[in-house]
Amino acid sequence: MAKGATASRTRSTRSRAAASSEPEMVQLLTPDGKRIDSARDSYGTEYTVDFTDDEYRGLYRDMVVVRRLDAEAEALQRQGELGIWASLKGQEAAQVGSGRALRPQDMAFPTYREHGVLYCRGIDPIMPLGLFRGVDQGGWDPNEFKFQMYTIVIGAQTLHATGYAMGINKDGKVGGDDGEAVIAYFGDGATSQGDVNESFVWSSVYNAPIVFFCQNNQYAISEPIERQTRVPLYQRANGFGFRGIRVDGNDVLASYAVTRAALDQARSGEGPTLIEAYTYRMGAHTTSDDPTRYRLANELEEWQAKDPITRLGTYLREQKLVDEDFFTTVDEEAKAAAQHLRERVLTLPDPDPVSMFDHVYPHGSPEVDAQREKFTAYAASFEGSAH
Amino acid sequence: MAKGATASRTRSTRSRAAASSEPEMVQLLTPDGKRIDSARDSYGTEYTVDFTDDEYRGLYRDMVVVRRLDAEAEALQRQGELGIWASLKGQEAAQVGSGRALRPQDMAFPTYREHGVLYCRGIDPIMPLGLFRGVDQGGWDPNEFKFQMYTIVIGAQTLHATGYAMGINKDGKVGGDDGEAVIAYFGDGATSQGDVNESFVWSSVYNAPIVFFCQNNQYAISEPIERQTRVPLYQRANGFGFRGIRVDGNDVLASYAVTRAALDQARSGEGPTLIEAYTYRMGAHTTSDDPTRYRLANELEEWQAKDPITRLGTYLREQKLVDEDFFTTVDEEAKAAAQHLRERVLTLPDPDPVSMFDHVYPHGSPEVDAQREKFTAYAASFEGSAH
Amino acid sequence: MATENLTLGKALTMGLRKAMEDDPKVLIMGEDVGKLGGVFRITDGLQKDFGEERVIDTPLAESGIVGTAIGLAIRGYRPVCEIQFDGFVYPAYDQIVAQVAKMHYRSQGKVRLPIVIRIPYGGGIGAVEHHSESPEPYFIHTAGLKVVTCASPLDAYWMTQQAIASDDPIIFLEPKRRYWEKGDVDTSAPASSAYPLHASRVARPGTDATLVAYGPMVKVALDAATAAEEDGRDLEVIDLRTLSPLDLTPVYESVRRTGRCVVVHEAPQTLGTGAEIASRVTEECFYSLESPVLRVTGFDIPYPAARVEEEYLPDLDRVLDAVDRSFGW
Amino acid sequence: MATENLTLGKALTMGLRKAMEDDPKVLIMGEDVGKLGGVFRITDGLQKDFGEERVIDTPLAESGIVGTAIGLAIRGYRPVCEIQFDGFVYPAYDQIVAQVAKMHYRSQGKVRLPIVIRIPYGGGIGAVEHHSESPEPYFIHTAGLKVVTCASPLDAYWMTQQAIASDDPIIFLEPKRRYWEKGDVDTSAPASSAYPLHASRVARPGTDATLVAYGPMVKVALDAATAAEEDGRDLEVIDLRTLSPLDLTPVYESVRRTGRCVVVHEAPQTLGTGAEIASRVTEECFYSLESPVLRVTGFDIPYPAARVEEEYLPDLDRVLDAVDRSFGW
Ligand SMILES: Cc1ncc(C[n+]2csc(CCOP(=O)(O)OP(=O)(O)O)c2C)c(N)n1
Ligand SMILES: Cc1ncc(C[n+]2csc(CCOP(=O)(O)OP(=O)(O)O)c2C)c(N)n1
Ligand SMILES: [Mg+2]
Ligand SMILES: [Mg+2]
Repeated sequence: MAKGATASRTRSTRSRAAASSEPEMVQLLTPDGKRIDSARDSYGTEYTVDFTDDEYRGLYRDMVVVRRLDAEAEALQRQGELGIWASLKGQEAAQVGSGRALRPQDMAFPTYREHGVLYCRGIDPIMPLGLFRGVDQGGWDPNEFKFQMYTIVIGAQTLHATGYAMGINKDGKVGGDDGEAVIAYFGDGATSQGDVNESFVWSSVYNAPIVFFCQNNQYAISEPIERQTRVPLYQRANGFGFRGIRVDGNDVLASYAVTRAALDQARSGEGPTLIEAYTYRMGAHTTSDDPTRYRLANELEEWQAKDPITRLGTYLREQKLVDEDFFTTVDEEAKAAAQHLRERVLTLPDPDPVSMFDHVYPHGSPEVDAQREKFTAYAASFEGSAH
Repeated sequence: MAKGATASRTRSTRSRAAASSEPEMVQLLTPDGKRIDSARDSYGTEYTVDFTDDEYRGLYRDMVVVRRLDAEAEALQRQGELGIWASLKGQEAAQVGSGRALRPQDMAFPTYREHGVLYCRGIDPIMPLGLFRGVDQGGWDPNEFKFQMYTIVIGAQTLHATGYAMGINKDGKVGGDDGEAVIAYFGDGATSQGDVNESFVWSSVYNAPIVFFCQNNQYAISEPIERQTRVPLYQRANGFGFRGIRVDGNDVLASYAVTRAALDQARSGEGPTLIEAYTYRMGAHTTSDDPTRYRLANELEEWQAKDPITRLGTYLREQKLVDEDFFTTVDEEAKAAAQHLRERVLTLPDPDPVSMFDHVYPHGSPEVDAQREKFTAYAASFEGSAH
Repeated sequence: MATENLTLGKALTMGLRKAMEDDPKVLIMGEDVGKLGGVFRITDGLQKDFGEERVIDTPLAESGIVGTAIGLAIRGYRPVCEIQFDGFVYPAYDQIVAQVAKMHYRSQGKVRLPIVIRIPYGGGIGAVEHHSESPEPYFIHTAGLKVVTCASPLDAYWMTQQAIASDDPIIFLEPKRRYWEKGDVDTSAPASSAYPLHASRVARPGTDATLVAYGPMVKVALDAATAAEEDGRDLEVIDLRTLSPLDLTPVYESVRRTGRCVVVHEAPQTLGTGAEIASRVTEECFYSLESPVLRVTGFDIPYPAARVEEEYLPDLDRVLDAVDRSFGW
Repeated sequence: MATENLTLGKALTMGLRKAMEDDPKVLIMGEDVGKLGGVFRITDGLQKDFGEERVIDTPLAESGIVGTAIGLAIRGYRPVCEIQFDGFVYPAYDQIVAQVAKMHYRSQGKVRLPIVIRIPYGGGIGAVEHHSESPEPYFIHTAGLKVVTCASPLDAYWMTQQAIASDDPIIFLEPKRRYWEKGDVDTSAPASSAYPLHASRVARPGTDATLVAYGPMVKVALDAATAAEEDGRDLEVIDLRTLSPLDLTPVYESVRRTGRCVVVHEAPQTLGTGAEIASRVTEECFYSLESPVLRVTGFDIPYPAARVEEEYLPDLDRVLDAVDRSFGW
């Protein structure tokens, strides 16, 4: 999908949006499935996509599969197979759009909700379930897949991403199409954390090749966005000296185009960009959450009308890029993937307790070794007993 | 000096300064002592001052005294009477201007360098010397003088200031001239700390009556401002949803006017402002520092031409607000104050060692009491001995 | 008389409510403490009844929560901060150990910060990483902070109110795995009837060995004592309640009688709370000890994946094993 | 043969320089480490010789320093972070204890973070608040971190290089009051000749009692041992060097001979390093101890004003007093 998007920079005649008025949002596909040829951000950069039919269908397939896997994980949690699950429902376009915009050499730093990006990186979707089941903290190799570990401590990964991007500069790996870039994911709530703001300072000062991808899903657990900011989040970037852009996060085409352009600017030495993907968390924060306590049903309905999958489906249908069989096939594919996931989760083995002493240090530690030994002896003392 | 400044808001025809061009700076007195009638910030607010002759002379006197006291403290450090000293030299206008702009009911949260503001708050200038001599951590009553303790941990006080300002809102003490406001001081380096950025988030979200007064003295110890930001610091505020203004920090009139206006906006419920006082640290970071390692002499010379005291002196002289005797008198006053300071520093008693166990907890602690008792007995065992 | 059978969580809620009724300066602040009532519902209903000015949903940043609480305290308020989970207290570490802990000392008593920082802590709930930690040793080591923890609904109810009424800055640790366990609380009793905040308590008298525990481990220790009866051993269990200052007088008194002592906690062993207790008990009871003070604790590893946490956490068997070792020394 | 008489500070500089020469992936980062060479000049000259890409003046934020070091380490670099003073490490606390310490464990060994965090620590230099602290207990308690400290120029030179060469994340504590003290270092000796990083060492053999110290207190302990000779007491002094993992085997061996043990450190007593040492020594040497392990430490108060720090810090007299108490038990 390498040639999918083009972005050209021309000074816009439109002036920069004032802080108080409703900000502009880059959009290439309206909620009712209409294509917008191209859109500009407030810096005058113009975005469009130029996908093949197959690519359009691929994006649709990705989103459907990702949503279906997510639903399966949620069901598995309800059935006691997972301890907890953080659903991405509603954020498929932001995640698939940005995830597919990454080039193979790019590195991603996710939160705990980036199952869609993980999928785009080619990681087996069973992987994150280990964390939520409680058998490990996520089993993929972060460097092999260029997708780092999930980070639960809000905002911490943005500094790691920044450091990694500084390393790209040091390695001379910016400039040209084979330059490398980094994408750091975080939520609207995370923008209040010191770490996230420090990562803005660092990235700006060192001109790091990084894209900050903030999924503003309107909530941090129960807290609406007004608890984190009184101006649109994308504007935060300007004060730190780099570009901030709001994109329709329920529009997979715009999410792709803006992310691709920002990554390419980063890899060519033009420094960081903050992308605010304006979207909505359709489900609960996690399966432990009860959103009825803090939001009204009609809000969800409003956003359902902007559903990222439906709108691409409408477009495909109206453009006659697909026939009805296509939807059936995709749904079946998704269902099969979900079924496959379910089967494997049930057989995920519990870790051997003694393995909890492994990997505390690369070079080991006599203290840990001694505790492991005692534990083993102690455990052995129960063997054969009723314990 | 309550009626000293007026600020009126009218939409400026000038458009907001672009991030890349050299920003505008509010100035009412040029480096060569010329008055500018009024100046506008990029929001269109117009600033001027309307001081009586006495008030002009008072500001001059403040700055001279403050600089002289500072020099005395530095000398005392060289002579071994203080452990260290952080000089404010060069920042007198920013500190006296903002310090005098505070109304009696306003609360200040300083760093370790706000000796000029401390002076304006009516605190005995001997007070901070206790901290630098090592006999206490600063002896004034922070609530009595509405000037909190010096804070050495960079940025920490900005959150305290924000919380205090939230409390003003809760107490219903905003609105009208008797409303209260808060001023938080910090340096250019501090803007990189997470805490400072979190204080921006909080202040904005809760519309706290606070003025962030950043003295950009161009350095954080040895690091020039480019290590903290690639755009002017005052622009940081916009991204958090409040006003940011750069003022000539070597111009006591503009520093006064802008601070007074921002405080009054805060107290009347218009929320926070970030003021970047553009100034220069003429001396070393502290007496432990050696600036010759990291900056060139000609830079200092450049800034000496913008000296805050000289320019006000020129103005007073040219406006015939004073005769030459005035300068002699002020110098003598300052010298006497310095002499008085010196005498008292020399007699500052060392604390009684056993007092180190006091005030650990408001309600005390049996553990500390036990250690105090043991210590007292132990110390007594040496009495009369050579120890 | 209004004795109710309450969960520990509910008792905390009622204690907070009572404190807010008693003093209009008391504020609740933290992430999701408002409409949601906190992820554990401990502040449930408080915003509805006391308003958004007193029950404050804050931006998502722990340093900001504690840092602004300091300013509010300087302004005369009594903030009660909620840290959502143990593992998320570290971003606030500077504000807690370098600011909250020191302000009274630095100001020579001129500035008081009556702040309570509530932290649900400990494991055993099958959670993902960062949600099961026991950070108390970090705070116990920090001079200027007081640290308490409750093990029963009754203590939850009273200690909450006492901590909020105290002018000392207090880290209030809530044993989250016990939130749903029940006990009787007489909510009509006068405050004067409550056991003192900074005092430990004999939870079960015994003669043969002394078990020292706190928070979530008190139940484990009590269960172990019950099980030990079968072996003919009569164990004394002491619930510490206050971790800073430690109130070890009842422990010394006990160990002088029993000659044996086992300390139980979830935090890792190295410089865990047990290290201090063992050191002091050994110094105070040197000639009474029949065997060294033994520690049953979390291991010196990061908190492991939930599916093995039962093996990580001290349980009845590990406590009894230590008691056996103590007797076999 | 290139034996030089170096200050501890200079030995650190030379150790860092050597590490940078040996491995182009080694980076230095922190506040003022460039042109200024750090406020203690430990990185003096390094930026000049290795350039701004390898010796990085960072923005002023400790969480940022450690957080970006993590990313650089993931990228294959070996960052050496300087925290300017002990009291300024707390803003980086989350990145250190929740990120650096756990990454290898969480990733089941897939992610290594060969990061060294240098912290000048301890008192005795007449500084203002936050400049004289001993935060090591916080890090020793944290599983996943290793913690070392040097007491001599020789150790400063080698331990720096060993720590940087290690793939473990290491907190490297520099006894700032000893920066100006001198000792011989043979900088031409092969790395293989260096004493191992994670091993304690008998600094002075003796027979009557065991003094355990580290970092700035080793000199105090050695001076006390010299002074004790006058009283006819022959004290053994052990320099711990490694605080996590602790290497207490030489301590056990010593205490089994002497029967008496005194631990000395500057950090406050409660849950200070001495608590762990006392607990382990008591458990390991129970029947050899003639008296309990005694602790000579900072008090359980915030670090006091400089003019009384001499009374706060353990000194020769307080150590000898403890030795007396040990003998008089
Ligand atoms: C430092 C920290 N504090 C608190 C939490 C608890 N917590 C987990 S998710 C969350 C809300 C995050 O909101 P946002 O950044 O908007 O991301 P979203 O969950 O909406 O994707 C909170 C408060 C945490 N994980 N880390
Ligand atoms: C958290 C923290 N880190 C480091 C330091 C050491 N330090 C003291 S002053 C200073 C530079 C501050 O620069 P700036 O904010 O510009 O204020 P200035 O000293 O120039 O007035 C540094 C790094 C500190 N005091 N606190
Ligand atoms: Mg969100
Ligand atoms: Mg500065």
